[in-house]
Amino acid sequence: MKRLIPLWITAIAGIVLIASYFVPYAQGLGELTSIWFDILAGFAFILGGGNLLKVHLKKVSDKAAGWGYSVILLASFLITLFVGLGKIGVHPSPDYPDNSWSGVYNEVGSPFWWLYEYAFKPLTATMFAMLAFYIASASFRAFRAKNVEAVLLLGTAFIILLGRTFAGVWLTSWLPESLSGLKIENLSVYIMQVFNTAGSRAIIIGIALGIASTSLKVILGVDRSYLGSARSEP
Amino acid sequence: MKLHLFALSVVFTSLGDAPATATPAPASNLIAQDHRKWDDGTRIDLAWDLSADDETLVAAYRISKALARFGDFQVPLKFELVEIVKAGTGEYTVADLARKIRLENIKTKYADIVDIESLEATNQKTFPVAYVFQIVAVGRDGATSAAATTPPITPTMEWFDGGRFWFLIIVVIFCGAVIFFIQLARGGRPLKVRKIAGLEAIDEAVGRATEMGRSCLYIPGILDMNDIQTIAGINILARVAKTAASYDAKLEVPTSRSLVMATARETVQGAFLAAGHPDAYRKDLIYYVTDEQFGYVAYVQGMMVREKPAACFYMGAFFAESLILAETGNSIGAIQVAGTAMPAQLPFFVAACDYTLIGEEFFAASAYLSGSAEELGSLKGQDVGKIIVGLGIIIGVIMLSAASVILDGSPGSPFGTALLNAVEYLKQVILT
Amino acid sequence: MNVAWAWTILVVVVGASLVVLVTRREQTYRALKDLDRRWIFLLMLLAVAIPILGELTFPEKPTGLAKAVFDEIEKLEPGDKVLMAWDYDPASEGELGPMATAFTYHCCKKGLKMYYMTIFSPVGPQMIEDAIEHVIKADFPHLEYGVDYVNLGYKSGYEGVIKVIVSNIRELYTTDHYGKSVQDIPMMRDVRNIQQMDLIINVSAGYAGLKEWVLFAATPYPDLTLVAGVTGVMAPQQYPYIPEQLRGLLGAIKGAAEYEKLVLDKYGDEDPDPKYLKGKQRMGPQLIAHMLIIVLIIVANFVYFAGKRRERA
Amino acid sequence: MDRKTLIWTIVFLLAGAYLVLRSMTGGMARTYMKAVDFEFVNVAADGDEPEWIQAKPQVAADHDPNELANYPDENRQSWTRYESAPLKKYAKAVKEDPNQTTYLLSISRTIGVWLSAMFTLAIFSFLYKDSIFYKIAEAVVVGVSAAYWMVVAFWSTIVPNLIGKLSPAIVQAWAMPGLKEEQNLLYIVPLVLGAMLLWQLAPKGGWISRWPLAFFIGVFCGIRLTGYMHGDFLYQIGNSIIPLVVMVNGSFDFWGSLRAVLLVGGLLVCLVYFFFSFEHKGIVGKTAKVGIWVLMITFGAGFGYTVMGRIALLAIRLEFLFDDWLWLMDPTDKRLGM
Repeated sequence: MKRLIPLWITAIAGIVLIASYFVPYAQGLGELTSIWFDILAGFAFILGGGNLLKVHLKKVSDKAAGWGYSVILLASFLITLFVGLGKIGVHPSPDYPDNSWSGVYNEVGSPFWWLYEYAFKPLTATMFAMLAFYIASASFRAFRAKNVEAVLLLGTAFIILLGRTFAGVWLTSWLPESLSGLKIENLSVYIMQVFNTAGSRAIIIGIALGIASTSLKVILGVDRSYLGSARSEP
Repeated sequence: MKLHLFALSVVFTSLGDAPATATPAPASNLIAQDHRKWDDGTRIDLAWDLSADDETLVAAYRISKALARFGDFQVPLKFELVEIVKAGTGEYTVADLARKIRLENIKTKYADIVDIESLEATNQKTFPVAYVFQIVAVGRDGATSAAATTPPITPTMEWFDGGRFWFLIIVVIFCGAVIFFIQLARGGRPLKVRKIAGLEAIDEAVGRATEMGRSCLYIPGILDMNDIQTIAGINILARVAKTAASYDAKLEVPTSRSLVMATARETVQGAFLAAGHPDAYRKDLIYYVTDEQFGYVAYVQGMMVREKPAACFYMGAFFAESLILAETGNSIGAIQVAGTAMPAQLPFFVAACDYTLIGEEFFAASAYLSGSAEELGSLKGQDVGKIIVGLGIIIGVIMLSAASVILDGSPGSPFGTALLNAVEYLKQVILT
Repeated sequence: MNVAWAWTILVVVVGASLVVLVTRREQTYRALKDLDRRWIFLLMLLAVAIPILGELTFPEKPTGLAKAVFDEIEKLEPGDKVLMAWDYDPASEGELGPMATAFTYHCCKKGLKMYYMTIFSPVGPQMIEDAIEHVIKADFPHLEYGVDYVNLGYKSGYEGVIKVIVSNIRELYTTDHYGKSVQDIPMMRDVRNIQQMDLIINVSAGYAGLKEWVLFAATPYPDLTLVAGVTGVMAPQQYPYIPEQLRGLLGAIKGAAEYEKLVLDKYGDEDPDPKYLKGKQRMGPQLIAHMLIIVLIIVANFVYFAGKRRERA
Repeated sequence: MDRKTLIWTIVFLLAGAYLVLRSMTGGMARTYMKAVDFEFVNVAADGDEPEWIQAKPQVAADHDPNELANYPDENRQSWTRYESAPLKKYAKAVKEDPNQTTYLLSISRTIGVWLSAMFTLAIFSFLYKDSIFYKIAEAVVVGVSAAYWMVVAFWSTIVPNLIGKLSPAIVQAWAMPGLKEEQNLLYIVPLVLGAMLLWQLAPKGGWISRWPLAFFIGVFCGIRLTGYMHGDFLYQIGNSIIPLVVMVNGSFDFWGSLRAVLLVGGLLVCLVYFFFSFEHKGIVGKTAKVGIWVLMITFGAGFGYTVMGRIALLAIRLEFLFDDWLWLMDPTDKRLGM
């Protein structure tokens, strides 16, 4: 029973959505199902926060290694949550000046906005900026022209790297107009439009077929791995 | 078709300038009927006989629509422009119409033209909508003819969207193929799948790690169990674990999700059992690190530098961390085998690893190893999909190329035109 | 221009001498073979920092796809409706911010009605606010909220959101980002679904983003036109959709710089505000860093092959 | 103290002294804001529904400021909002009137700029070595982002789309007075499913959360099956049907034709590589080999574009450090030009 009902739910939800693609009468039903899905996706964010809270509270109470960082994490989590859900420091919307809850949660100048602007934004952006360094060291340590395939990869990468900056324009600016097709900036465009399009198209077709067949198996209840492994079932 | 600018400017100049000299004759026999093809009830087809002056005076036809009724309640007609079409055009499909309108929308938009109270009195929440359409011939100098108007009409919704008929057929063929092959495999018929070259590299890598007396590292991606790439990664883990068990090599699996850890433990334990070394299985080598992407990578990176595993396997869904992992692995001189269906990360694995399972190949490897009827069957079904693509492209391209050569040699050749029409049908009707 | 030449020569000379040294001198070979990667980090830092401080810039020559994006917007008439799907976050702002700014500027100049929304991340509304604050309110103060532009904010559900709004926007978007009922927003009154949009402009950093807009909006409703700006990581995978499902594409900061130039050439002032030149400005460090990467790969390969030769010998 | 530690200590001390000096002399990180006063007057008679008329910053159209000034204080609502303002405007305002109060130095935002600079450096410190600074920054970003997502999901989806549908009256009275929706009790379903999903946090009854998970996955699969088959499969066949013989104005276009042949041929050989029913031997093997080459070129292009993207991400962080924090680039704030 515990397994059967989820299988039916999956099957019905999937079939409704597929049907709504082909049958106009089912479109309204498809919309409603999708909206429920969107709301549930909102709950997933709450679940994510809850899980984080649970894991780190446990870490703190167990005094596990690095529990001090968990305290910092919990503090920043709870402060952000408090100022955000409480709309602390948010002024009313000009349309409803007597309702202090009517303002928007991320109003400029509010503590929630401040946390975004001066903590969230620099931290996430810098995390990703580190990739520029890693890509440099990867270039130095990992890209070896050991066979034909690697030579093709690196050669293409060079053309793109040069062709998508002004360096490419200089390097081949001496080529006459009749050979303009060989200018690096034009070569990079051809590579993108011909080889990259062909290769990417083959990859996305393959992945689309994989996704479609997996979806089909899930809807039909053939593939149940998302329900957890069979042995963990009580 | 979009002639807005041109035709509007014609209309506007006529308003400002001297009175028009020649008024074109109106279009006649304007007919409105529900869209010919099956649709979702948002289209009406219009057809009309061209104005008598179509070839001389008329520049364009202006098509307008107006609401005529909410249910049984008449509404004063207020026409709004739908489109302006070139002279010589005798039909048009008006799209994006409504069949019903909600009372509250009538209240906000049409309160000035209809008596809301009497609508409310019916206790209906929605009202069927009827439209009238009007067509006016616009002369070259801007003069407009008398209008031709249709009686009120409501679009109807069919039970099936005809525009997607061919798509449905292709979906059915593909899904049918997948189900067919799964049943075939379940019935015990062996399905042949080609050898996947990367799989030998796995055995080799484990073997070398054993020789060197160092460990193997296995990363099943950073997504949770609900991602098919993680599942494929776990299937391949089973094989790696089996090889490691038979060679008596140490296998370490740090994971980024607790659920993945639980599944990986079961899988590895099973593999050690199957290889006949259940006692060699060590639970604590398969552990959860953190969900946070960079935190996880930072940990794995540090661990790799300290322990220097001789073989690294990256099998699953990866994002920006792919290059950090591959680069670190390279710097410690490990043999690396990767597999992922993340197109953006493939370059890094391909360049830095000794062997990479690319995209679909990764799933194929997983199916090949798991040997399960479902996976092998769906792989075969996917091959059917690829045959459809290949045949479709080859036939279409040959026909189109032939048509363009024939029509270039002898313009208007009936065979060439027929070919061209066939390709157009293929592209515009079947493949959209 | 001369600065850039000097740079290129410097980088090439250093690279070439390293290559020579590697093959000739055992000591250099050893040093490079076991080079601490923090030295490479430092090189990267300098390659980006110095051009920024020196405000190094280069001329831009727009290519086909950027022109295609520009032309699609040019085709529209004042008052046409444009859906601005701002699917990015601060992490990708370095690449996509300049595009978003240029798109907004272009649409304001054209007098288009702008409908902002986001499905990528809960941080998306903040990106929309940036466009509104820094472009619309700063340079087009006559545009009125609710009449010329509206911020519909974020909805969770990824492609599930697109799936709903292609046929019915009202059921999901009951209010705008600020909690105002859409029924009270003049420009939302006639909008039943996004099929009524004359163009969709998507600025996308990943999932959910451009791929979802292509698959769930532009494909099932071929009348919808879609143009987009995406990060460098995503760009190559979007080419199969061009031009049928996707009319134009700006890839990475180069795409942004090209489009910026097209917009400024037609609509820019004599001395455009620096915020409209961010793409061009970031192409300076880009060039030097690309050269660095190329030199690193070449030097590393020489080290690798020198090592192989030594092994054999 | 060994030599390395000594060098680092000196570097840090020097950098610190430099920063202190620069910030004391007013040369960096300062952030300004503009005060905007809001005032609303209730012009309705006592006991009637309140009718609020804006008095500040602008008086609402068809209202006389003098008339509004007559109302007593209890009929008023007023507050001040602080908008971001560039240094340029502040400098101009101070020059015109040294006693002005519209443009102000924002202490909290200046501290914010310092804090973001510290966070930026803390993350970058990881490039040198994992350290306590990086770990703290990491803890903060995980905590803040998880809470941020929760808050946005709550205010943008749960309140208007769920509570607003189940009980519009509550939402109107509370956070969204402008909401105009009718009650729809069908939305109990997502409420129940949502509650079941949150059950995962409970120690027992893990099976309960499988129902919403099953719904979630079913919808995903339903949407994706048709979506991917249509856009990434069917359309890609149509997109690939192009003439191999390209004629331009009646003459044969060699380069155009070559491009078409390479595009279609490249796609077909890649598909052969991804075909699993045949062994890669003989002609199939050779074709698959060419397929790999095409894929390698694709990956090379992907690598080039990825490099390009990552560098821009670094550029914006350095711009922040040099410009917003250190004011090394143009202290007149021309660059930001907001």
